[in-house]
Formats: sequence, structure tokens, C-alpha cells
Amino acid sequence: MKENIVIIGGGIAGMETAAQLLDLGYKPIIIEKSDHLGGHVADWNRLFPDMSPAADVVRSLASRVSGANIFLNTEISFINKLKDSYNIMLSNGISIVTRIIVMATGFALFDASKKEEYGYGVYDQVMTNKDLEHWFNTGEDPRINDSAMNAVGFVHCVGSRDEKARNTQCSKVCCITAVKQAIELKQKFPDAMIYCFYMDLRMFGKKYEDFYIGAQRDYGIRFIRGRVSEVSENIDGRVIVKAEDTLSGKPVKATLDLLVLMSGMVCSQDSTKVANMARLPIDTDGFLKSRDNVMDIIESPKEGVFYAGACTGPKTVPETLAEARAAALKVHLFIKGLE
Amino acid sequence: MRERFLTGYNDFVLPFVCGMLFVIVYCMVGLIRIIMQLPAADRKRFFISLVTPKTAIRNIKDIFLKCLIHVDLWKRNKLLGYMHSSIAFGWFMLILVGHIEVLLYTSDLGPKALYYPIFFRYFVAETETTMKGALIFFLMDFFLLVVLSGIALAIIKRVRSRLFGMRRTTNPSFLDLIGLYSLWSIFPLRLLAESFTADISGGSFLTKSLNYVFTEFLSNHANMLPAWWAYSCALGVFFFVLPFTRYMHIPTEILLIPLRNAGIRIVNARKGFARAQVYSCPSCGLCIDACPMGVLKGNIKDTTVYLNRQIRRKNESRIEEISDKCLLCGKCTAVCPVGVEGDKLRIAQRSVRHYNFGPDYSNIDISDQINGCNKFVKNTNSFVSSTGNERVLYFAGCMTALTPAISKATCSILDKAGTDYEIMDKDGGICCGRPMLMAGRLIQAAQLVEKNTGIILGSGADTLLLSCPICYRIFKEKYTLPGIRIVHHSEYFDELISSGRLRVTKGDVRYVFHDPCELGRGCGIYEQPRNVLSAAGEVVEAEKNRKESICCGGSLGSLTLGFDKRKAMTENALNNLTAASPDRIATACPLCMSTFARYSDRPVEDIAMILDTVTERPAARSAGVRPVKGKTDN
Amino acid sequence: MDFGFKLSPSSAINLDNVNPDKFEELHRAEPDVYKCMACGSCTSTCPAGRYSGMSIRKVILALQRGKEKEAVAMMKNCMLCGKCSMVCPRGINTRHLILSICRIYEEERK
Amino acid sequence: MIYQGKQKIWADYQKEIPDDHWFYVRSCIRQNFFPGAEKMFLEICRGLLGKDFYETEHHTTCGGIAYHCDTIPQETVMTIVARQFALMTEAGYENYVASCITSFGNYIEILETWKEFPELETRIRELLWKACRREFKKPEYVAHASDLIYKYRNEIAAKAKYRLVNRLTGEPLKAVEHIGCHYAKMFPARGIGGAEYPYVLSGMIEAWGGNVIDYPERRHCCGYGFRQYHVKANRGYSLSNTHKKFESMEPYHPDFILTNCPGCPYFMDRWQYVIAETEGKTYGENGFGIPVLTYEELASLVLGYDPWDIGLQLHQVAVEPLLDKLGIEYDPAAKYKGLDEKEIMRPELPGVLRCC
Repeated sequence: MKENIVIIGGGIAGMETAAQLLDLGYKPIIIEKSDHLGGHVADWNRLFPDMSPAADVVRSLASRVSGANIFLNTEISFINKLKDSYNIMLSNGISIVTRIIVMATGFALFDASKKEEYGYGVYDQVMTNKDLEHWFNTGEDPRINDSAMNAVGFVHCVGSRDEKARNTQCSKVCCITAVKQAIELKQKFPDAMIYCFYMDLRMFGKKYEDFYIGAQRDYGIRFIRGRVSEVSENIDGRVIVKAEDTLSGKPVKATLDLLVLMSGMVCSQDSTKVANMARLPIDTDGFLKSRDNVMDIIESPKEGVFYAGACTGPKTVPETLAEARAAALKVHLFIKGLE
Repeated sequence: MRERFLTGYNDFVLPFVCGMLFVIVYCMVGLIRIIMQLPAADRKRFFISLVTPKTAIRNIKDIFLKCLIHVDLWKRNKLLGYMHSSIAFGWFMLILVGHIEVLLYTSDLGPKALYYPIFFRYFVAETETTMKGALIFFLMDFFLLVVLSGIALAIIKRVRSRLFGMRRTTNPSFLDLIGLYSLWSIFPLRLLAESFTADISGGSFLTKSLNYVFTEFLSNHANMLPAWWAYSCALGVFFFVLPFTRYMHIPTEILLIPLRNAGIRIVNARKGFARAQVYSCPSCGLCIDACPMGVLKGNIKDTTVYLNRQIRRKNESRIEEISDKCLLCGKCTAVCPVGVEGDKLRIAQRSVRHYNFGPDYSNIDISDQINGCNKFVKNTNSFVSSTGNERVLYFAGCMTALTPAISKATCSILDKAGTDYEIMDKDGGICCGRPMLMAGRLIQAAQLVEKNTGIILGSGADTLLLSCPICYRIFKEKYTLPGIRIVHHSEYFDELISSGRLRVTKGDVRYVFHDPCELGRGCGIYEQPRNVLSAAGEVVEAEKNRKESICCGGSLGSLTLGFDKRKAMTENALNNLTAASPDRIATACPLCMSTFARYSDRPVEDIAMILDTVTERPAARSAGVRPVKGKTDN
Repeated sequence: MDFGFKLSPSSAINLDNVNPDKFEELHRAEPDVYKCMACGSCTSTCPAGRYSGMSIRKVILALQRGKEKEAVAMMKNCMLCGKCSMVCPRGINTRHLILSICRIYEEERK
Repeated sequence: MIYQGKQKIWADYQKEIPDDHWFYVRSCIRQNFFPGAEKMFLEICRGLLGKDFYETEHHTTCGGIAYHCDTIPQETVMTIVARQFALMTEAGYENYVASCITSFGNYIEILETWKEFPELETRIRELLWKACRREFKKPEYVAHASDLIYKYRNEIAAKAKYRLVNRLTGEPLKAVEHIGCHYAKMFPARGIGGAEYPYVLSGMIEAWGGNVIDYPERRHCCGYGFRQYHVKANRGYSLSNTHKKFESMEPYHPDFILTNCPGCPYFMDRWQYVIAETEGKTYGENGFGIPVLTYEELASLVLGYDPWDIGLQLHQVAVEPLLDKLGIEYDPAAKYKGLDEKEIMRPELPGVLRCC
């Protein structure tokens, strides 16, 4: 049990991998760049489709990894490949020699301001899915005025399925997240008209379609098939969105009190940086490349380097956790093989 | 106390007399109103029927058998039948014998005739003359006993309705309860009152015996008057509340029977015949158990008995809700002992609904349709097939378009039988109009009927073959197609088999046949599909079948029942069908088939599909004697 | 002054100007109307569509976009046969929906 | 509106524009619409700022309108453009500046196409040689004339006589800037400020003391649209688009509209008259219209040139209310006098739109 196991990333993928390895009797090391564990999930309020609190997920994972070596506020300065191991130099001056690295570097939210036409950071009443979750958590956001929320719009696929945003793949979770957030907003503002502007609705997961039906029937969320192409600001500060209602073949226009952009998932720059240090290949979608996208999604082409979670592509929370468990098992079998 | 024999009057008769007069006036006014509300032609027909000996005799027979003996209830459940006929017939006989008694023994009654027969025992002393009427005494006590036994059963029924073959009964309204309790109390009070005077006025085994047994109490004539007052009051209360309770059915049914026998139909949703039906409803609640929607408890208040109640109360929102929800399966009509037509009554309610606009099909051009199916006209010297020269036009119908296996099998059978046929709606047809009719939109339905009539008459066919009972019913009832025979495929196949035009090999599959509402109760076709099935295999029966068959739940009749609300009904109907463990479920309606197939644990097929699989293609005929039919080129 | 041309009306739908009251009334009568996901099954099976381009899918959409005239004109072809109810994957009671539309919306007065 | 957000975007879309030595090509139609504009551009650049601007009488149309109307094929327009480049090469210049937005877009599009398809460039060189025995070098830099005024905006501000401030109230004037569609919508990186929040005109207005207003339809086309206006049956559509823009900017009460395209100022100016006549509606104060200026005209005004010398009498919408706000002295009687002090023709006054 003297093998060092380095898990890069303290989001739910890294934490679940660590928790499983602790159960298997190992003492993994978690390296996290920020000052807290939980990654993106820690920023979220509730999770689809059962509206379970995200904080519960993070809290339970955190209690399970308390036995691991956790380095917060720590980045990786460089990685040297030794003969059959890696020397990882951390920003806090510690260096670790290990034969096993688990990449749990996750994803980054697409920077919505890159879609200039949506005016994120330019217009007062435009926010992202993450900003809205922050408001759900704290109740603080100048963009949400409790007394004037008559019409709200959600724009799906911001930075996803978009060659102009250099991200052609689907971010998978935004459709269901938009439906969830639309329902939550409708619960808070029952009189508001809520529109979802979508290209396709991809309700692939367990109970997602029921969630969508509920949003339509029980909450009266209006789904408009057509991508918002242009946003501008009114004289009173509200935003005007333009889209095509592709089902009727007519342009539509609506004045909204709030526009929420569903930022998609892209590979984080930090993830790419660490991958470059460890000489891991990048796939055509910009995420880390697996040995095989069907059979070995959690294994890198390099011996002893494993992947868990969204560093290989957009994933939901349960998918990430399942991969983390699988990665822990792979690590265990790898160590067994070394003995 | 003896002055009563002299004056022949006591104040206690007043409640009865008032009640009686009230009810008679009320009924007469009601009678005249209903008759005046009938369309003039119907009214004339009604009066003629009253004096036509045939219908007059039938009226009397029906009134006797239905109103007094309740034969329909006897057929359903002996105990239920006895309960009703004991009260109705027993009471009737009490009145009849009572009047005979009075007529025999008194003269110069004058206005006393109003109450004398009712309270006769109070006003007569035991004299030589009346002693001679021992038989009458006996009869009076006997029928009183009969009525009392009925009342006893009625009380038991309120607690244990299952003994009477009823799972659920109607929830009585407040006035119904008053009527019920006053009715129940009339006869025990009469027994009590007459027992007081039995030693003076005479009596028989019941009253006299009671007088002896309770001599201590009953011989005290001070108690007598309250008993007679109570008896009169019970009668008075009953008569006063009668018009506002379900007991209004007693007088109304006497009107309904001759109206029905005169062939009158519902025209106005609320007036005339519909009104007679509504007031004839005895609130017995037989329709509650019959209703297929009853599997969901929430629907119980939407049965016909409650519709009648709400129509009487003029509760428009409930009337609308109840009439729109119904599947129009017609089972309540089939089981109703008085003949309230729950389905037609509802269609009538739907027909008065206000719509801001309605469909209009005048722009539909049927010339294309006619050109698509008029080969019988185009090819006048069409070959005469070896099996006769019938020219069959096959109308598969909208629903069959969603179950193409039925139309395919039907065409295959027609080919095998060598029938010369043409398909009327191969590229999609015009709806038959029945769904529109069921929604109460009669003008639109008539327009559709007109369009289809044009196509059919233009086709040159002499037989119209239908797969769908929904179509079949409206074609039978509302279409005028001179010279064209309208057949459902079950009838037609039955004929093909019995005339030997199909060679059928009987298998050993056990089938149960589901009677589609529109085919069975709607058009009275019960045997033909069973004949077809028994040629193909063994036929077992569902627990409730034929007239009592349970709707599949998919009916187009209901306007408001959503898809999610129908599942329980379909499952209930399936449980009924599979009681005898059949291998397969057979039906003769595309809508029933697809509805059952959704939830069934065993295959569901149309009889056309079954018959096709067990029918051989005749080798000789297909050898080129005639061109192969049914190649529908699209 | 006549220049031989003038402002042409916009075909765009301005959702701000759509009065939702009638559609809300329709929603109360048939709550499932919101469930339509525009799959088009109803349109493809509709026997009236052959004669008129009737599409209950389009009607639902047009009513939500305030194009009542267009919707009512289409609705006038419906035969109420119920095939759309049969094929609707979302289980919408289209027949009741259609009758409710006939009741709530009005035909343009000529 | 978050101004810092826009600044962030503007910072991403800046160009390194050469300071001097330009080969200047005029627009086909501007000289007819507002002839003072191009004259003043050269006057300011050469005379006031002392820069080297060369132009040649051999320059022709770039073929842009025909190209966008689908009446000539791509090879033809490319060969025409190649000839212009040859003129530049022959004159010894490397920096090419176009007065017309469509030309600018056309040049950029052709250069980008050649970058992606070098074989096409080779073919065009052959075609040019066959046609007129000329050879060319691709320009080092292609700019639009407004890019240069943008570049010189602070020098102009330093020499300015007037600022874009309302003399009566002391408030900065409210300006609508309208960018020609072909400036940056095709290649956002080639326009100052990009396509969504262009800065080229905003920068001038800010530098000269005005305030830019941002109204919902700011991205919308002026309504010209070559295929729309040129076909009379489609002219109502052209008008409707302009109308849409005016309806959108109306609540902000702009003092003037600044443009950088040949067609836009013309249509936004003339259609105000047509809208007034057909709809009875005017958008300026007291029945006037909103004055529409080109950037050269505005630069000349702030620099103190006489409004009638720079051709402002050729505007349909009267500029006098704007001149009054700016505090510019002008002689109303001289409005319709030529440079030779003789009367030029006076236009008939319109019925609805107030012009004096």
C-alpha cells in the first residue's frame, strides 16, 4: 500500500474516485486548484431530475474523502516522466513520485460573452445558467428584481453545437438544466411567462422526458423551436430577443425581463494544460482522448493514467460518479498487476 | 268517539287529501306540458297510438308488466324483482281492493270518495254487512303483508345491496330520503292504525291478530287517533315531496311507456320525450354498476342516474360535465329498467352546446373520390364472377387506416371468396360522421353523411361493406342509400362461410369475442361474429357479454376523458374478457382492437384477421379465371 | 402621396403583443394542450388534411402565436374522427381540444 | 447597458492601421448622393493632416453591386478588383483605402477567398493578364476610409472648433451610429469593434464629445438591400426595413445619425421624406427629420467648415436644427448658392416633413 495515487481535480469525479480508493484501503492524494472541493456541483443549487440539493452530494462526498491527502489551492507546476513513473511538482513546492494519475480535471463552462450577439456582460438583464444557480443559492443578483419578472427567456445551446463557437458537440445536460431552471423560476415567479428557445430538446436520461412534460403541462413553460440569433436592449433596460419560430416558419420577437444563457461544457484550459504536461493526447472535440471511446473511455493511452468524469466529454452527475467508481476499480487492478 | 261513523270525517284526513290533490294537479300539469312540448308530428302520432288497439293493448301490457310487476328486475335479480313488485303491485292491489270494498259497502260518498277508501277502517263499525267481506279483509291484510315484506327488503337493501345484485347504489338526495322514509313508514303506520280499529271495523289475520296480541295497548282508543294522524301524515308527506324526488318516476313512467310505444324519439335536449325520460328515472342505480367508467370511483357521479338528477336540478355545469365525459357505450340504456336512453340523452345535451364556429365541408370536392372508386360504373359490362354479381364497395374507415392488418385481411378474404369489390377510401376517405354526431354536432355530421352518400351512390356498388362498427352504425341509422345493402364485415363473412364460398379450416384456438358497443348494443349484431369465430376455433364467453359487454375504454363517445383516464377501464374490460382463459381475444372493431392491444397480455385480433389465417385460397379460382382483386395501387 | 409602393406588413410574430387570455382559457378546458411537442403525427394521419391542409399541430401553435384567424380557418375542416387522438404520443385529447377551440375562439365576422 | 462589457469587446477588435501613404478609391454612388463627403475626406487627410493619399482616374467600379445582385460571376468581380490592385501596384502604393463599404467588403472577401483557394488567385492573375496585360501585388493593408478618420479622430478632436455638445443645454448630443452591413458582418475581425458592437463610428462620436445611443434595431440594415430597392416591386420592403429602424430609435430622440456607407445615409435620409408623405410621421423635433450625416461631413462640421461648402444642402432632412444645437454659424440665404455665389436650383418643399 505504499503506491502513491494522485487524483488531479477535487470535483465530484475526483472525490468519488478517492472515496472508492479509500474504501479499497488506499490513501489517495487529491490536488485541487481552488480553495474548496466539489467543483461545479458545489456551485449548483439543485440537481435534476429529482431536485435533490447539490450541497448534499458534495457534503456526503467530502465526508467520505476526509481520510485522503487533500491539497487545496494547489496547481501543478510540471510533470516529469520518469522511467515507469511520473514526478509531479506542485505549486506549493511539494513533489510527488507516482505511477498512477487519475485525471479528474472536469470541464469549463463555455464563456458566454464569446457569443457577443447575446450580450452577456454588455446588457444588464442577461445571465448564465451558473449565475442563476448562484441566485438560487444566495438570492443575490441585481439582475433579478422580484417585482418585475414578467417574461424570462432561456437560450439553449450557448456555445454548444456551434462551429462559430468552435464547439460542435452537444453539451448534453443543458436541455434538462434549462427545463429544471425554468421550472424553478416559475415556482418563484408563478405569473411570469417563461420561454425556452431550443434547437432540439435532448431528453435522454432517466425521467428527463417526464420532467419536460411536467414543465409543459404543469408549469406552462413555452418551448419555441428556434435559436436566438440576436439580443438587443430596450430603452427601459429589458432585452429584446429575436429568433425564428421554425415550426411556423416565422420570425419571433419577445421583450424579456431576464435572459438566461445555457452555457455549454468545454474542456477546461487547465485540463488541457495538465494533459500537455503529462503528454496526454487531446481528442477532436477538445476533450482528453481516451484509449477507446467505447471500451476504454476511462483509460488514457498512457500506462497508469486514468480518466474520470467530464474531462473526456460532457457528462451528468450520475455518469461522472459511475466513471469515478470504474476508474477507482481500474486503479486497484492496476496496482494488483504491479505487485 | 262514535261520532266518526256518523260524520264520516275527521281532521286527520286533511294531510292525505291535500297531498293527494297536490300530486294529482302537479302530474296533470306535467303531463300536459310534456305532450305540448312534443313536436307536432310526434304529438299527433302519440294520440293516434293511444287509440290504435294494437299499441293500446301493448301500452297496458307494458305498464302492467313494467310498472307493477317489474319483469326486467325479476330477470336481473329475483330478490330485487320481488322487492319492487311487492311494493308496487301490493300497494296497487291495496288501493284497488280498498276501492272495491268502499264501492261495495257504501253509497252516496260525495267528496268523501277522496279519502274514504284510504281510511275506510276508521270510518266503519263492525257490522253484519261488512262481515260478509271476509275475503276482502283477508286480501287487504295479505297485500299489506306483501308490501311490508317489500319494505323490509328495501331496508335490508340499503345496508346490503350486494344481496340484490348491486355493488353500488345511488346516493339519495335529501328529499329522496324524506320520500323514502315517508314511504317506508306509510305501511307500518297503516298496520298500526288499522290494528287499533280491527276490533270495531273488522280485520283479518294481520290486523286482528295484532289487535289481540297488543290488546292492552291497542284497546286504548285514546292512542288511536295519533296513529291515524301519523298514517295520513306519512301519506301526505310522501305525496307532497313526490314531485321533487325520484318517486316522480311512478307517474311519469306511465306516460313514458305509451310515448315510447308510439315511436317517439328525443328531439329537444330537455323537453318532451327527454323530459319524460328524465322524470322516469327511478334512481335505482343499476346504471352505476353498468357504467364502464365506474372502475374509477371519481366517475360514479357521472352516470346516467346523476345526469337525470342534474337535469332536473338544471345544474348546467354538471350536466355538461356528465354528458361530455360519457363513452356512449349504451350499457346504461341496455340495463335501465324504465328505458332511459342515457347515451341519446347525452348526445342531445351535447347538441345544444354553443360553439362560436363549426366546421364546414362544403369546399370538399368528391369528384376525385368518385373517380377513384367507380369501376362498377366505368366498366359497365364488368365480368360476372362465378359467385354471383354482387358489387361490393369496401369502406375501411378512418380507424381501420390505423390498423391496416384488418383491411388487408378483409381484402384477402374477399379475394378468396371471389367477391368483386372496390375500396372506397384507399387514399383516405371522408369521415362517416358518427364521431361528429356523437359530439352532438348534428349539422356537421349531416354534411359528412351527404358527402359520403354522393361517393357511394356514384360508385355503382350494390353492397357497402364496413370494417368499423362506428361507421356501420351511422350508415345504418342516418344514411339513405337506396338499393345498397349495408353490411358489417362480421355479417358478410358469416354469409360467405355459411354459403360455402370460403373454405375454412377449424383450429383449436380458444377465442373470446368482445362485443363492440356500436356493433352489439348499437346495431344488435351479436351472433354473426361468433359464428365466424366458431368456424375458426373454439369460442368461449366473457363474464359479461352481448348486451352487457363492457366498453373497451377507447370509445370516441367520450369528449373529455383523457388517455390516462382510460387505462383502468380497458384493464377492467380485459379482466372481464379473460375470465374463461381464452388464448386470444377477438373483436370486430378497429378501435376496440387497438385499445385492447395496448394493455392486453394476449393477442387481440379482428375477426377478419382470424378468418383470413384459417381460410384457404381456392386453387381453381386463382388460376386466372378472373383477375386478382384488391391490388390497391396507391 | 403615392409612390407606387408602401410599407409592407411584417410577418414577424411579436410575442409581447400576443394576448394569452383565450389560450389560457383553452388550457383550463384541456390542460394537455401544453403537452404538444410538435411531432406532427396528428397532421400526417388527418383525413381532413387531404382536402384542406388541416393540422391540429399547426392550430395549437398558431393559437399560441396569436394567429387566431389562421387557426380557425384550419379548424373548419376538422371531421372530429379522432385519429389524431389515437396517434398522439403525448396522449392529448385532441377531440376535446378541438371542440373547446370551437367554443372559445371566434370566427372573423365577415 | 454595461459600458465596460463593450470596451472589453472593442479591445478584442482593434486593427494596426498604417498611418500614411494610401491608395484611395472612390465609391461609385457617393459622389452623386453626397459629393461633399469624399472631397472633404481628401481635404482633411491631405490638407489638414498632411498625409499622402493618391487617387487615379483609371479606377473603376469594384463590381460589388453587380456581384451582390447576382448579375456577374465571381471571376469577373475578382478580375475587376485585381485590376484595381494593379493600379495601386503601378502607382507604387501598398495600402489600399476604399471609400465604399461594399467595395471594402468585396476586397476583404476576395483576399480571404484567395487565401483559402490560392489556385483561384492564380487563375485571376491569368485572366487579368489576358484582359489588359496588367500584374498586381496584393495590398499590404486594406482599410475603409472610416477606419482612417477613426484613426485620426483624436487629431481631429484636437483641431476641432466645435464639440458634439448641445449649446443650449450643455448636454452631449445623442447620436445613432449606423454601420454599413458589408463593413464587418462578413468578416467581424476586419472591422473596428467587430460586427456586434462596431466601434469605428462610436469612437469618433465619443472622441468629439457626443454620446452614442444603443437602440434595439441598431444591427438592422438601412433598408437599401441591392436586390430590394432596385426592383420597384420590392421597394416597399426596402422602405419597411428603414421604417423599422426609425421606429426603434424614436424613443431615444437622437440628435443625428452618423453613417459610413454610401447607401445608408442616402436611404435613411430620403426614406424619412417618403415615410412622412405616406404615413404622416416624422422622427425629429417639431416636425423635422433626424439629420443623417456621413463621417466626413461630421468631421468637417466639428472642424469648422461651412456647412454649405461641404454639401449639406443636398440632404433631404434639414440639418439646420443640428447646426443650431452645435452652435455652428451659417447663412440661411447661402444654402442654395453655388461656390460661384450664383443661385443653384431650389428644391420644392415637401408636404409633411419640415425642412426649414
